[in-house]
Amino acid sequence: MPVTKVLIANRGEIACRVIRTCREMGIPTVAVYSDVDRGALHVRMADEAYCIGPAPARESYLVVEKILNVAKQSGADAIHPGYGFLSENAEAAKLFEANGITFIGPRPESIVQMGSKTAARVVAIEAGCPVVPGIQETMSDEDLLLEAEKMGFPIMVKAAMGGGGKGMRLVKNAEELKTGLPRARGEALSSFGDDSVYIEKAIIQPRHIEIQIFGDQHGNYVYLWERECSVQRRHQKVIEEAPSPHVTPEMRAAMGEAALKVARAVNYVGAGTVEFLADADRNFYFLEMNTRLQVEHCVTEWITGLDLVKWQILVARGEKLPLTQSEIKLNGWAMECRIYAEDPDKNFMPSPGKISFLRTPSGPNVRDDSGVYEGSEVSMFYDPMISKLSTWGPTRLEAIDKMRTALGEYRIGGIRSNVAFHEVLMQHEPFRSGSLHTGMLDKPFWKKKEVGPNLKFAVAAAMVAELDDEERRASQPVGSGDGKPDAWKHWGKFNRL
Amino acid sequence: MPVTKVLIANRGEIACRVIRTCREMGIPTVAVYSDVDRGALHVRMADEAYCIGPAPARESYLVVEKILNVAKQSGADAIHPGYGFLSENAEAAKLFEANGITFIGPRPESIVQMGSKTAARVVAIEAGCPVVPGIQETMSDEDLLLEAEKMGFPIMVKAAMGGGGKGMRLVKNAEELKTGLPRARGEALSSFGDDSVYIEKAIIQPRHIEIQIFGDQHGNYVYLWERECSVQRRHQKVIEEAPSPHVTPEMRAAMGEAALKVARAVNYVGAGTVEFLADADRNFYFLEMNTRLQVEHCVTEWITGLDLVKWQILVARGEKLPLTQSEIKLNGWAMECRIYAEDPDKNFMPSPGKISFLRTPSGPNVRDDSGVYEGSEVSMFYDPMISKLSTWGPTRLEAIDKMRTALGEYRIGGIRSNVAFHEVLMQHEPFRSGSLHTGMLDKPFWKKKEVGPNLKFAVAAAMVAELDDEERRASQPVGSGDGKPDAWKHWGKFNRL
Amino acid sequence: MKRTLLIGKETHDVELLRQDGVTTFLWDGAAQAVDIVEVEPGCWSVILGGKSVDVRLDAAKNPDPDVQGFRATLYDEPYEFALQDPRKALLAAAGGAAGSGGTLTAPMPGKVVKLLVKDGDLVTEGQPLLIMEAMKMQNELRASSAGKVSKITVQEGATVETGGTLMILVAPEAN
Amino acid sequence: MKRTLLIGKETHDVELLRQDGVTTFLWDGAAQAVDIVEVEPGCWSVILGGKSVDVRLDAAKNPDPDVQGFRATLYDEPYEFALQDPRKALLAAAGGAAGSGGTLTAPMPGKVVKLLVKDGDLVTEGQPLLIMEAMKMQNELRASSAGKVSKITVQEGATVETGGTLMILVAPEAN
Repeated sequence: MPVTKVLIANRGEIACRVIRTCREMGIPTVAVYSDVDRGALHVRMADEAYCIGPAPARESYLVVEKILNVAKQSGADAIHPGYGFLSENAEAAKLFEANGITFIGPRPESIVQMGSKTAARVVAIEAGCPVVPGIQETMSDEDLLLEAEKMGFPIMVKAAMGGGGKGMRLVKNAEELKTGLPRARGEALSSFGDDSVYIEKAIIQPRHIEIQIFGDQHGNYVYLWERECSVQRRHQKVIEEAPSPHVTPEMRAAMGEAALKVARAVNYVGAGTVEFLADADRNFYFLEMNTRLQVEHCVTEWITGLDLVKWQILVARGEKLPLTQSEIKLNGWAMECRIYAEDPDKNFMPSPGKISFLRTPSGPNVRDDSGVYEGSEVSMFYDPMISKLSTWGPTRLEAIDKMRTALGEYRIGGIRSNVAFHEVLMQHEPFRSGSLHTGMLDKPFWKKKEVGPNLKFAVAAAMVAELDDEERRASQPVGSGDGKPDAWKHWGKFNRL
Repeated sequence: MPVTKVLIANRGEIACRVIRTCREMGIPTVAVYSDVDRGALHVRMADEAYCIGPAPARESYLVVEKILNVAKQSGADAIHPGYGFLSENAEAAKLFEANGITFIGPRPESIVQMGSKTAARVVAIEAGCPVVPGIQETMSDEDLLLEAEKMGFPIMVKAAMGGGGKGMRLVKNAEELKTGLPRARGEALSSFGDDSVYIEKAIIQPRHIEIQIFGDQHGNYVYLWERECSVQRRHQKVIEEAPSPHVTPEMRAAMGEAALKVARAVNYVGAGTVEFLADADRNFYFLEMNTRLQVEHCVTEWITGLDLVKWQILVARGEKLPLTQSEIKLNGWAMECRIYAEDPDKNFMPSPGKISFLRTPSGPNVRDDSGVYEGSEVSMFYDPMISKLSTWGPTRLEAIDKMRTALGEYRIGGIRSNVAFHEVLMQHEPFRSGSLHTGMLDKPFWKKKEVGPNLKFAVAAAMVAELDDEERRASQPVGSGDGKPDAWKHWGKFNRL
Repeated sequence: MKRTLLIGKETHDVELLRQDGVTTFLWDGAAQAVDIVEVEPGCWSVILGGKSVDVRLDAAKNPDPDVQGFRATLYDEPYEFALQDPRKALLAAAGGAAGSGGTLTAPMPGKVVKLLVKDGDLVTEGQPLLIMEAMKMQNELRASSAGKVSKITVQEGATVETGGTLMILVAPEAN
Repeated sequence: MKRTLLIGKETHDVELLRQDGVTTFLWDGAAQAVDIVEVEPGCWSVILGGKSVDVRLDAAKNPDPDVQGFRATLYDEPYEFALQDPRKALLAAAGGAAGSGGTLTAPMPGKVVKLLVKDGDLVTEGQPLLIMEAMKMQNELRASSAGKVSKITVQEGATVETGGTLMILVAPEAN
C-alpha cells in the first residue's frame, strides 16, 4: 500500500516525532488540530494543517469522521495515529482502510484481540505465555468483590479497555475496593469511553518490563529487546530505560520469545509492545499488549540505532522487516525522563499554562522530543507531558549521569515541571543501583534543594538589580530612552512608583 | 595526576562541550573570559568564571600567565585547552606542568615535534609514513619561488605553525605565488604569531581524510577510525563525516597503522589527529598531525559511542586507555555541519551581531554543540563558528537526510548563517554520491531557493498583519491597553504614524 | 536604595551600590563585590567570588501589595524571595494582620467532577471534599483541618481556574 | 488598509480584511481565506488552503523612508519584502530619484588592514582597493566598476562597522 502523504491523527511530541521521520523520508505531512492547538508546534511543523473542532478530544482528536474527512480533503493516503487517541481504535482503523487509506498500525482484528485486557489474557494463556493470576472477564461491582475475596488482597483494579495507567489502582482490602471501584469506572469511562474494569492478583514490588516487537505483512517477526518502566507514579511511567538492569541474556531471550508467541497468535503487523510484570526471582507474567508505538520507544531506538517510526512506515507499505533477529544490535544503555507540566511541590498536580521561557539541553548523546516551544500553551485539556528527554551511554551509570547533566541544562519558565524532581531521582541510590519496582515512588523522597548562602546572595543581588533598573526606568520621562526599547523588559508591568 | 577541578582555557562551543563532560564526571569547571565574553554561554555554564582581559585573544585567551593565575586562584589542578588558542602551545603546556597543573593534552615535546609542519614531515618520513612531495623547511620568498619552479605548479602555500586552513592557499603559477606570499605570511603572523610558510606539491582533487588516534601514558595506542573533511571553503572545513565513503576496510587499517607510526614516533599521549590527503587511487599522504581535540571529534563519537573528552581526562589522570583496538566499534555513519555566522548571499562574509532568535533542532540522532543562546553576541573578535550540528544514521544517506531535516528546523535570527547553504548541500548530487574533493565548493553552486506564489502570499499576509497590528496599537491612547503588555512587541520601534 | 529581603522567615537588609563600574552588594552591612549582568530578559548572570550563578526571575504575587515578590529559578527549581521597602515595612507593622480563613481553592484549572460534602457538613481533617479532573486525572481535594462547610461556591461540572474559591470552611468552634 | 507590496521588481496590491472571525487576504483583487496567528514575537503561523507556513519577520532598513521593509525568514533563508502606502507611492513617483554614487562601504564590521590605493588613483573594475580583516580572515574589497578614487575616509588600522563608508569613487567621466 502506498504511503506518499501522511496524516498524523495526534498532537504534541508524538506528532512532531512522526513529522521528523516523514520529512527525513521525503513524505509530506498533514497535521490536525483542535481550536486550542492552533499555535501548537505540530501545526507549525507539518506541511499542511486542518482544524478539527473544539478543545475536548472527544469533539476533535477522537472524532474518526473528522480525521477521515481531512485525509480525503488533503489527499493523505496514510494515517499515523501516534499513541493514545485513535491508536487502538479498531473501528477507526477499519473505516480508514475501507476508504483506501493506510492505517499505520496493526490490522483491526489484532487491535480487537488485544484491546480488551481480559480477552488478551486468554490469547496469551492459549499462546503459552505466562500471565498474572486474575479474572478473565469484566463483571459487576458485587461479583468483583466476591472474586477479590477469593483471590486474596492486595489486588489490582484495571480498566478493561485502558492503558497508560489510567483507571488503574492498587487495592489492599474490601473497603478500598468498594470506594475505589466507582472512581476507577469513572476514569475508565472518561478516558476510554467504556467503564468495564477487571481485577488481578497484585505482585509484590513488581518490575514492569516490556518487549518491543515488530511484525511485517509477510509473517516475519523480531523483538527489539526490552525496556524497563518500573519507575512510576500513580501507575504512570515516569522513567524508562533499555535494556533492563534486571534482565539477564537468558531472561531476555525467554521474554522475547514469549512476546513473539503472543504477536504470532494475533498475526500482528507493525510495532507493538508486550508488557510483563517481573518479580525478584525473574519470573515474568504477561500483563497486556499495546498495539501501537509506545511513548518510550526512544530508548529502544537509542540501543538498536533503528528508527521505529520509519519501520512502521516501511511495514505499512508492505515491505519486509529490514533486519532479522540476529542482525539487531544491543548497544549501550538509554534512559528516558518524561518531562511533565506538573508541580513537585504540590503533589505533582498538573501545571498548565504558557511556557514563558524554554531552553532545552543538547550535546553528546542527548535527545529531546518536545511538543512545545517558548511561548506555547500547555493546555489543561490534554496530557501534561511536554517532552521526553532521553540520553545514552556505554553503561547504565553513564547514561544516568548524562541524564543528570542534561536535566541540569533544562529550563522551563511560566509553568512548573518535574525537571528538578528527575534530577533528584538521578542521584537516588536505589535508582542508581537498579533496584527498581513499580512502587518505589510511593514513599515521597522528593525534597527541594536547600539554597546555600552564596546562592541566596546571588538571587538577592539579581532581584535588587532588577528592581533598581525598573525604578530607574520608571523615573525617566517616557521617550527619553537610550534608544534601547523597553519592549523586552517584561517586568514593566510590575512597576510601582 | 589528579584532575579534580578543570579550567577550560577556551570559549564558545568547545568550552561548553568540555563543561558537559566534566559535569557528567562530577568535576567542577572554571571558565575564563575576555571582556566581550562576559555574557557568553560558557561563562554561564561553568561553576566558576574569571575575567582575563580585553577582547583581542592575544590580550586574553592567549596570555599564558593570566590563565595560570586563574588556575592558581581557583584551585584548578588541570587545564583543558580545547582547540585553537593555547592547545598547541608547548611553552604553555610546560609552564602549567611546572606549576603542578595537569595539561589535558600531549607532552610538550610531542607538540613541538608536530608543531612545525616541516619538522613533522621529517618525523613522518622517518617513521615510514607516506608524505606529499614538498620542501622540508621554511625559506625566504625568493627561495620559495625557486623551489616552486623546480617542483612544478600547482603548489600549496601553508603556514609552518598553522592549522585550520588559515594562511593556506593554492597557487597556480609564479605570479600568483608572488602576490600571495605576503598575504599568506600576514595571515600566518596574525593567527599564529609566526610568519613562516612552506610549499608542497598540490594533489589534484584531493580528499582530506584524517585518523583519530589516542595514546596513554603506558605506551598503549588505538585509532578510532577515520573522518573525511573534504568539503571545505577557503581551506576551512565545512562538513565532516565518519567514516569516509572513499575508505575501504583495507585502506582504513593501512591509514590507522600509518597514523600510529607517527604517534609512536613522538610518544604521543592523549587525543590526536593525523591528517592525510588521499587521491582517487586511494594513495594517501601524511599532511600534518593536530596535537589536540579536533572541532570534528563529534562524528567519531557518534560512530564509536565514545566520549573523547572523557578519554582525554582519563588519560591525563594516568589511567590506561579504556579499550583495545579490537574492542572499538564502528557503528553507522555520522555527519557534521559547521554552523557559521556568515552570509551566503555575500560570498560567506562573516556576519557578527546579536542572535535575536534561536531555535535549535533536536529529536532522534541529532546533536547540536552550540556556544551561543538567544540574546548572545557573536563577536567579530573570534571565529564565526557558533555551533556544530551533527547527525547519525545507520547508513550515509540516512545520516544526510537526517541532517537535511535537522537543518530545516534550525532558526537563527539577527545574524546571517550558513544553515540554508548546508541544506542545499545535503541535496547536492556529488555530495550525496560521496564524490568529494577539497575543491568541490570552489565553483559556487549556492543559490537561494525561489519563493513560490504560496509562500509569497503567506509572507505578504504576515507582513500586512504585523503592520495592521502596529498601526492599530499606535492609534490607541497610551495606557488604554487590553492588559496585554506591548512589551514583547519588539516591532514597536518601527512604528511610523 | 536599601531594601528588606524576605526568604521564608529570614529577613536581611540588602542594597546594591554601583560606582565607577564596580558593583558592591551589601548584605546586613557586609559588603561583597558582585559582577551582575542581565544576559536574557529576566535572566541574570551573577559572578561572586569567582562562582558563576545563573538566576531567572519571575514576578510572584505576594499577598502584601507593599512587598515585591519574585520567584527565582535556580537550575529549574523555583524559590520565593521577596523584597520590601523598609519604610513601608514600618508602616505595615503598625497595622493588624487579617486572619486567613479556611477557604478551599482550586490548585489547578480543571473541572469539578463531584462534590463529596454539602453546606453545613462537619468534616474531619483529611476528609475528601470534592473531586476535580484536569488532564484526564481525577484528584481528590481534602480538608486541611477539621471544620464545618459554611458555603460551597461551585457546582458539579463547573470549570475553575487556579486559585478559584471552591468552598469555605469555618472552624467548628465558630459554629 | 490597502498597501503596495514590493518583492524585487514585482509589485502587488494587498490588503487584509478581518471580519466576523474570518480573515481574507486580497492579492491584486483576488480574495483568499487565510488563518494567521502570531505564535511568537515576530513569528507568524499562516495557514492558507491547508498549507502551513511559518514566517519570521525582521524589520529591514529600506533606503526609502516611506517604504516599510521587512526581511522575512522562511526556513532560515531571508527574503526582502517591502510594503508601501499607495498614497505615498504616488507622491514619491512625482519626485526625482537621487543617483547613487560609487561609495565603497564595509560589508561587515572589522579592521582596515591595508589601503591598496590612494586619493586620486584611477582604478579598473575588479581592482583590489583595500584589505579588511574580520574574524581572523583577510578579505580584499574590489572596485565594482572603473573610476577614480575621490576620497578615502578611513585609515589603516581603523575599525569600521557594517555599512561604514570606506572610500568614494567617481566615474572617470566626472573627472
